[in-house]
Amino acid sequence: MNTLKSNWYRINPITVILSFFIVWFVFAFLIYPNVNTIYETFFGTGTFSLEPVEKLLRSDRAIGSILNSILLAFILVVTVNLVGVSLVLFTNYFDIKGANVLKISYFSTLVYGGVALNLGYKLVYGENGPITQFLLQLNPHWNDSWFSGLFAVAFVMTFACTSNHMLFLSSAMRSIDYQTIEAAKNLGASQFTILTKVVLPTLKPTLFALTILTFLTGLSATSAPLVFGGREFETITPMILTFANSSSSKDLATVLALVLGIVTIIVLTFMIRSEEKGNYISISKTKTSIVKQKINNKGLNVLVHIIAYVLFVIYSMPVLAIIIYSFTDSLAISSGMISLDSFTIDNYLLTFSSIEAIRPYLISLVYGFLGSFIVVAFCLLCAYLMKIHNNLLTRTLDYSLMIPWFLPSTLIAVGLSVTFNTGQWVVFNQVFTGTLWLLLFGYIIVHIPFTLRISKSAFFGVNQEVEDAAKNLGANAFYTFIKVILPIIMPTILGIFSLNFIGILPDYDLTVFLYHPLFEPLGITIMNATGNSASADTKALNLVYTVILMILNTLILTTVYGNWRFIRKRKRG
Amino acid sequence: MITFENITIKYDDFTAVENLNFEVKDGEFFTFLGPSGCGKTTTLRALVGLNYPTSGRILVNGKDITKLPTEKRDIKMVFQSYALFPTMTVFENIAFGPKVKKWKKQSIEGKVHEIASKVDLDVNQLQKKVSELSGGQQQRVAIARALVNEPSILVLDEPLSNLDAKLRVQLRNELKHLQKNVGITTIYVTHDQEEALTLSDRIAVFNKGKIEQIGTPDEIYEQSLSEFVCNFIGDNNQLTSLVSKYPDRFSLLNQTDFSKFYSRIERLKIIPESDSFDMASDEVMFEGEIIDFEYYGLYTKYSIMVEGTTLHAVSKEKLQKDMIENKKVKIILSQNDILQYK
Amino acid sequence: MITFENITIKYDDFTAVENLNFEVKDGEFFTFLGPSGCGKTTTLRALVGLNYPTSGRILVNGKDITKLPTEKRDIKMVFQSYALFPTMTVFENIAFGPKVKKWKKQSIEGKVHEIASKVDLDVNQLQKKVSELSGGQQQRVAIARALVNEPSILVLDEPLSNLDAKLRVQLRNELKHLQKNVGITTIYVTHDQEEALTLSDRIAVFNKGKIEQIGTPDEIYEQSLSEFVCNFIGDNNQLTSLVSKYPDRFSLLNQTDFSKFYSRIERLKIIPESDSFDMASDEVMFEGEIIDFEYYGLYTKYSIMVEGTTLHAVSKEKLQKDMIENKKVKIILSQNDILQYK
Amino acid sequence: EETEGTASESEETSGAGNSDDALIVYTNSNSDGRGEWIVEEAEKAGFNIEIVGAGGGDVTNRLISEKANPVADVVFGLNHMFFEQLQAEDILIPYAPAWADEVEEGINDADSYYHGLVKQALILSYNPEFVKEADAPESYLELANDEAFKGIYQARDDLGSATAKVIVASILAQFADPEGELGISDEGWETIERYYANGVQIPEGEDYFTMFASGDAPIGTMISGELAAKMEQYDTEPAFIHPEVGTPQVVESIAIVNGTEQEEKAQEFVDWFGSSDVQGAFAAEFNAMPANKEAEGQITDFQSEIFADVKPQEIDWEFVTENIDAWVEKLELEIF
Ligand SMILES: Nc1ncnc2c1ncn2[C@@H]1O[C@H](COP(=O)(O)OP(=O)(O)OP(=O)(O)O)[C@@H](O)[C@H]1O
Ligand SMILES: Nc1ncnc2c1ncn2[C@@H]1O[C@H](COP(=O)(O)OP(=O)(O)OP(=O)(O)O)[C@@H](O)[C@H]1O
Ligand SMILES: [Mg+2]
Ligand SMILES: [Mg+2]
Repeated sequence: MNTLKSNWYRINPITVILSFFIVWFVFAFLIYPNVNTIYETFFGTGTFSLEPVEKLLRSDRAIGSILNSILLAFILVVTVNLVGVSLVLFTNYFDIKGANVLKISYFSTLVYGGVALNLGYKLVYGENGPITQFLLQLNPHWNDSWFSGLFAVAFVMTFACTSNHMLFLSSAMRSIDYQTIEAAKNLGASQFTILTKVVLPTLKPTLFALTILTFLTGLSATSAPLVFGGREFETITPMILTFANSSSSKDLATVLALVLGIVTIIVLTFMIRSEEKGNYISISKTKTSIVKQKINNKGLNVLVHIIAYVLFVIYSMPVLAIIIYSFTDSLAISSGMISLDSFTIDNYLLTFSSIEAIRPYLISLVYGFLGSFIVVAFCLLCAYLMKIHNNLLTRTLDYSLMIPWFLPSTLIAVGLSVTFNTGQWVVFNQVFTGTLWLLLFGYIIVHIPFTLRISKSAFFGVNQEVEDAAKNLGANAFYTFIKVILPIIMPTILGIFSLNFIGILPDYDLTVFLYHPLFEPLGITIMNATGNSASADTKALNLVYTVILMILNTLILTTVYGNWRFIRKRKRG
Repeated sequence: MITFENITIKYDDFTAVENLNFEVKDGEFFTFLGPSGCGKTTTLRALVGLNYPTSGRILVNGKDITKLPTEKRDIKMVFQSYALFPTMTVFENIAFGPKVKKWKKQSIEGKVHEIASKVDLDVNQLQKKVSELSGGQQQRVAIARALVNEPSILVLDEPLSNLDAKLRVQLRNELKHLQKNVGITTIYVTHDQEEALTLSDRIAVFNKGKIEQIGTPDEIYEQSLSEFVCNFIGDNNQLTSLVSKYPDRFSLLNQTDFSKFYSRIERLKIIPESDSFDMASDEVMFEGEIIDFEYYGLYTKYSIMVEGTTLHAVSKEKLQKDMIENKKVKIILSQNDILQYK
Repeated sequence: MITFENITIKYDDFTAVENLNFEVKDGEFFTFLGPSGCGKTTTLRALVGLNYPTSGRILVNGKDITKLPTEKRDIKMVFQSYALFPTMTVFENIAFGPKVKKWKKQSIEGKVHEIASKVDLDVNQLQKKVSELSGGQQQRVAIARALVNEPSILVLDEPLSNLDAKLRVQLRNELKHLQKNVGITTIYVTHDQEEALTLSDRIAVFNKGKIEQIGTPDEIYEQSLSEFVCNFIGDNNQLTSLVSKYPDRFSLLNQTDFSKFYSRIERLKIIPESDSFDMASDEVMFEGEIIDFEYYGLYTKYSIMVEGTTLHAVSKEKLQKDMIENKKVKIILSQNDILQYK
Repeated sequence: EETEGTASESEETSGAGNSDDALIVYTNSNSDGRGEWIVEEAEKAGFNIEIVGAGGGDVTNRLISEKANPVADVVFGLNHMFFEQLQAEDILIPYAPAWADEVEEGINDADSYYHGLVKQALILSYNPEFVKEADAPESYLELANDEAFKGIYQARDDLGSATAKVIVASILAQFADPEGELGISDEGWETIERYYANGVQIPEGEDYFTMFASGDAPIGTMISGELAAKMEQYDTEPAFIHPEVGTPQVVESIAIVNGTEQEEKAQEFVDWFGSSDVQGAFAAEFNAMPANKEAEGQITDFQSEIFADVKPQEIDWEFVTENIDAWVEKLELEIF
């Protein structure tokens, strides 16, 4: 049908204009600044030079870090999938007592991440944390800084990176045709066989996508290796950041980033190919929704409950620690000892010492809203074009839009600010550095790849006939899109919208290079209050900001995402 | 032999089926027939072990299986939506049960091919993904997947309801032959009367969680025990108003005990007004005129206005269109063909 | 009037329909009938403007609309899957077209209610989500959504194929009445012969991208022009082997020009072996025995073995089971009822 | 009433100060209420300023990337390494403020591109709770060379930060050798390698003073300006070490950004901010050590005590600035 139709759509002037816009945007903001950086790296001196590459090759540490990053990525692919799948099974598949309570803690990674999350784990597992204290009581010779190195990094990231599993794998799980499970049972299959042969294979496409995401996360891990890795386990991104900050070493940063990019591309291509092979189409016309499975084997049932609750404890402890310690003085925070008079609300008072303190929240909320709105709109548009035209141009577009996945956000930021501090012909000689726009562009760019993947899969789930029906009733393509298709994919879109929103709020790495000096976003405020240049011990403040962000994120998630579901349910009821 | 004893099944407060008692004989093709939501699937699932009765017992050959989990029962089910495993090939789907039972690899292969050829799936199709098959082929896979386990009882939940008419008829025939050849006790669920009538040895008609009648197809059709069964199982003419208008003409009916009267539409004979007809003593005749007709090819269905009531009659003979309009006809009906209800 | 002129439609290299030429008259109920994959939907979508012919022209009342985009055509379509907008209420679904055309709010409301009552949807249902409706109600929404635009042409792509038998018959009747009342030119796609025969003014039988025959239902059924049409439209008895065995008895047939002979199963009369029968000059008689039967309630279908050939016959009268087995019968057939093909 | 007063005041001054366009001031020294204090004081003095805060490296990078289209008018708080870098990138314009002569010798830029405000001494210290006086080291070099200190002193490797860079410079500058790699003798490189190999790194999110106070790494570098607050918070009193070569000092300076559209106003602001009154008040409020000698009167006792014994280390900052990036690169790639 496509070949017949596309001949006609091509003439549609709106499509042509939009296509030009997209091509221009991708070139101007994704390709041009980054290629510019790469060009400078190798041709900066006027002649082609491999000097930065040689420098890196000579460095054992650089090579080691690259290998560590790759190792971490592979480990995480295994562990995160293991834990993520378990979480989804515990909340959506097995009949676990108290699943609703478990769910809340499993979902906690959605509302806090990065530095804050590491802080939480440090409070729990660090030298003064309750776990270490407990281990010391068991065995006085226990090394109190046991929680470091590859193990600690992998441990923390394993539990930190499961939010996408909880969101996207859960919904895939819910769409399994329960009758296939019953059929397998009827054919005599054990619960284990059902799980491994019937249920998990059905989740394969989603698992593939999540695996790619996890791999990328592991590859570009920054804060967890810095906090827990120590000297034994260093990864590549912190090194990139150090070099990116030093004007004479930027070329090294670029080369390292390129290495990351190449590894990413290799893995991505490999995975997309096997994804295509492993794909399947559900044939069920009348699906029945899944019923939670009670585990028959008593011993196993107890074991699974224990695991589920251990995970519950693992997920809850850092959050609880953050909340509790945010109400204590810094002595308690650093020593781990809490007594009754450790409690104080001074930390909170300090954070909101003036009305001015609200301003960064507002600015970040506006950026968050605009940024995620535009990126979602843009990705929807691209995904839509890719759906109706499957040709070389759109496939190239698909790959181009993944560029931000290949580069650390810091480097993207540097590329943007350096490229657009003088008038460039691609943007009609506009200077963006020092304007409000640049940061917005930055937020949009870094969130494109993930948003695009999700939008695409949402689109391809929409029945073509519904679209045809709207057209047949006289609606043009735009009207059809807005009134018919968009509402259908709205739940997914709102999910990704909230995720982006939550991601933008506390961002520092990208923000610090791009923000307008007079409009200080929250990430900068937090860093200023808690970073190196602050003299007072700032852990307490950090905790307070984390708690505030958690509340804010929960609000965003429930108002944007939850509310929509609620409205739909109410309308139906 | 399968025995249902006082089976009641509730979903929370809602009683889906109530106090069922019936038997299915070995080798029988037994059908549950009834409108949507009457509890057919619920009963079936209790037999298969996918849900458990609130009270009562289910016996197979005298053995109580009420609480046996489904995987331990020798009863295999074909699901309404087939419930094929979408991630597996056709072969893997069929071989699923034997693999679970850890049959030898070779004997699995042999058996799968044997069953596949029985349901008319060729070797090529065995290697395909199930999503690449047409609806009818998918159904055959579903049946093969159940049959390969050589169950003593096969259970099918509206296996044809998703198919188009032509395919349905074709598969229905295949199913019947298969059952005849293999001789398995078969329980079949449907809400399609034609399917029930043509396939079954015996039919249980369900209504609102209860069985209204159990019998052979012709018992059910010709001696429907209740008004519900009568209406559900075929096309009828409502004769109540005619009877009450001319009670004398219907002298053979029991008009004291019964107040509702039906006859199957094929029992009505039509003859041109001008023709004369030798009426038997049990027959009644009315005059009417044809007001509409529907052409079915195999037959034509006429609507005849008789004394203010529209009656239907079928005839293999087709009348010319212009001859039909407002054509006066006589209709003749034997009182023995009239079904009477309270 | 709709005119297809030399319409050919290709998907890449594959020719889905080839050189179609036909006309549909104003107010006609015109049906495309044919097996799966024969190009019905493709042709329909070209008429609606959802795809474009590779060559040829489509005219509506003499105006060439071949390249007009669908939103500009006055032809509305009811999709096979209904394709209702799942996020909108029933009212919003029906009001979609008028809203696009920017009708006044009040007149939209009035019109929607009017059409809704015409398809038997009440005010309550208008406020429901489409997912809360039953299959039949959804179908009526789909029809209302198309009708409210007052199109001059309504096009329906297998609108009943997803439904179960009972509902299908009911909706089929509704559809016919609706078309009669509103009088819109209707193009209907189906692969269900019964549906085509009972609904249509004229039928075009498709086969592999070409039209084999166009005609009224009884023309198609009784004077099938090709073997394909003959087989597709109804149940037949293959008489070829009988004819070649006894060429003399079939003296009225043209055995030089034709080599394949069929008759519709309802044309075969069966009488007990002992009965005598006054044969007309065009009739032939054979002896055989009943080997099987299928009970349909409305009629019974018998399989009779005649000289090594299995023939089928239908009869309203049902014989007792024990009377049937191996029962010898005579079968009688008029040579005028035999269809002959090359 | 009070707010009314300040409002009318600022209105009065707005005529002179052309206040619709706020003066944009970049700094890394706005935390702990310093930013608010400066804005308030400046407003009283008739300046409408807008403070933009970020870490020293980030501020520098921003200024460089905004070179073609500068946003900032004034930058202050960075140490001279950053200012040297900015100057080299042509981001500053020279201006000699009225108070230039009041600043200690050798602190201001010779070409008047930047001028000192606040002195910070990076003092090697130990926590007497965990280290006996007799066991205390005498210098960074001793830390590196004596195995006894292995694992108990802090060797900061966050080379993005100014403090870590200055410590590196302080060590390497003692081994300057025009023949050596990157201007440093082999011995120098070996020393710093040992220094990092034996030292304890401070993980991300940890505070150096926490580790100092808890005894995890009870020898480390204190920053004079932060000391008072930290000591109070942790109730820990460090003991200072005064190496023979001296203690590295950094000076936080102020400069005007090249391309500012309000050069005159920027100059007025610099004149005001660096003046002894303001610096004195700032020092009193935030326990800082002003570079302006005239402000000495308002220095807190605490600061004068610290600086009383501190002998500044002689470091050739020009040499350091020229090489620091390359040193960092070498450390990152080959030594860490
Ligand atoms: N899980 C359930 N919880 C509550 N009620 C249920 C559940 N499943 C079925 N029911 C109700 O039980 C009754 C019988 O359902 P059942 O599925 O047995 O009907 P059925 O005869 O198979 O109908 P159909 O022909 O539509 O499949 C229905 O009223 C249905 O609404
Ligand atoms: N998009 C497409 N690309 C290639 N071939 C197609 C496409 N759509 C349909 N075809 C082919 O064109 C032929 C006609 O398809 P069409 O959908 O018109 O059949 P149909 O008569 O409507 O069948 P059905 O009764 O199954 O709906 C089929 O062989 C089909 O495989
Ligand atoms: Mg059912
Ligand atoms: Mg079709």
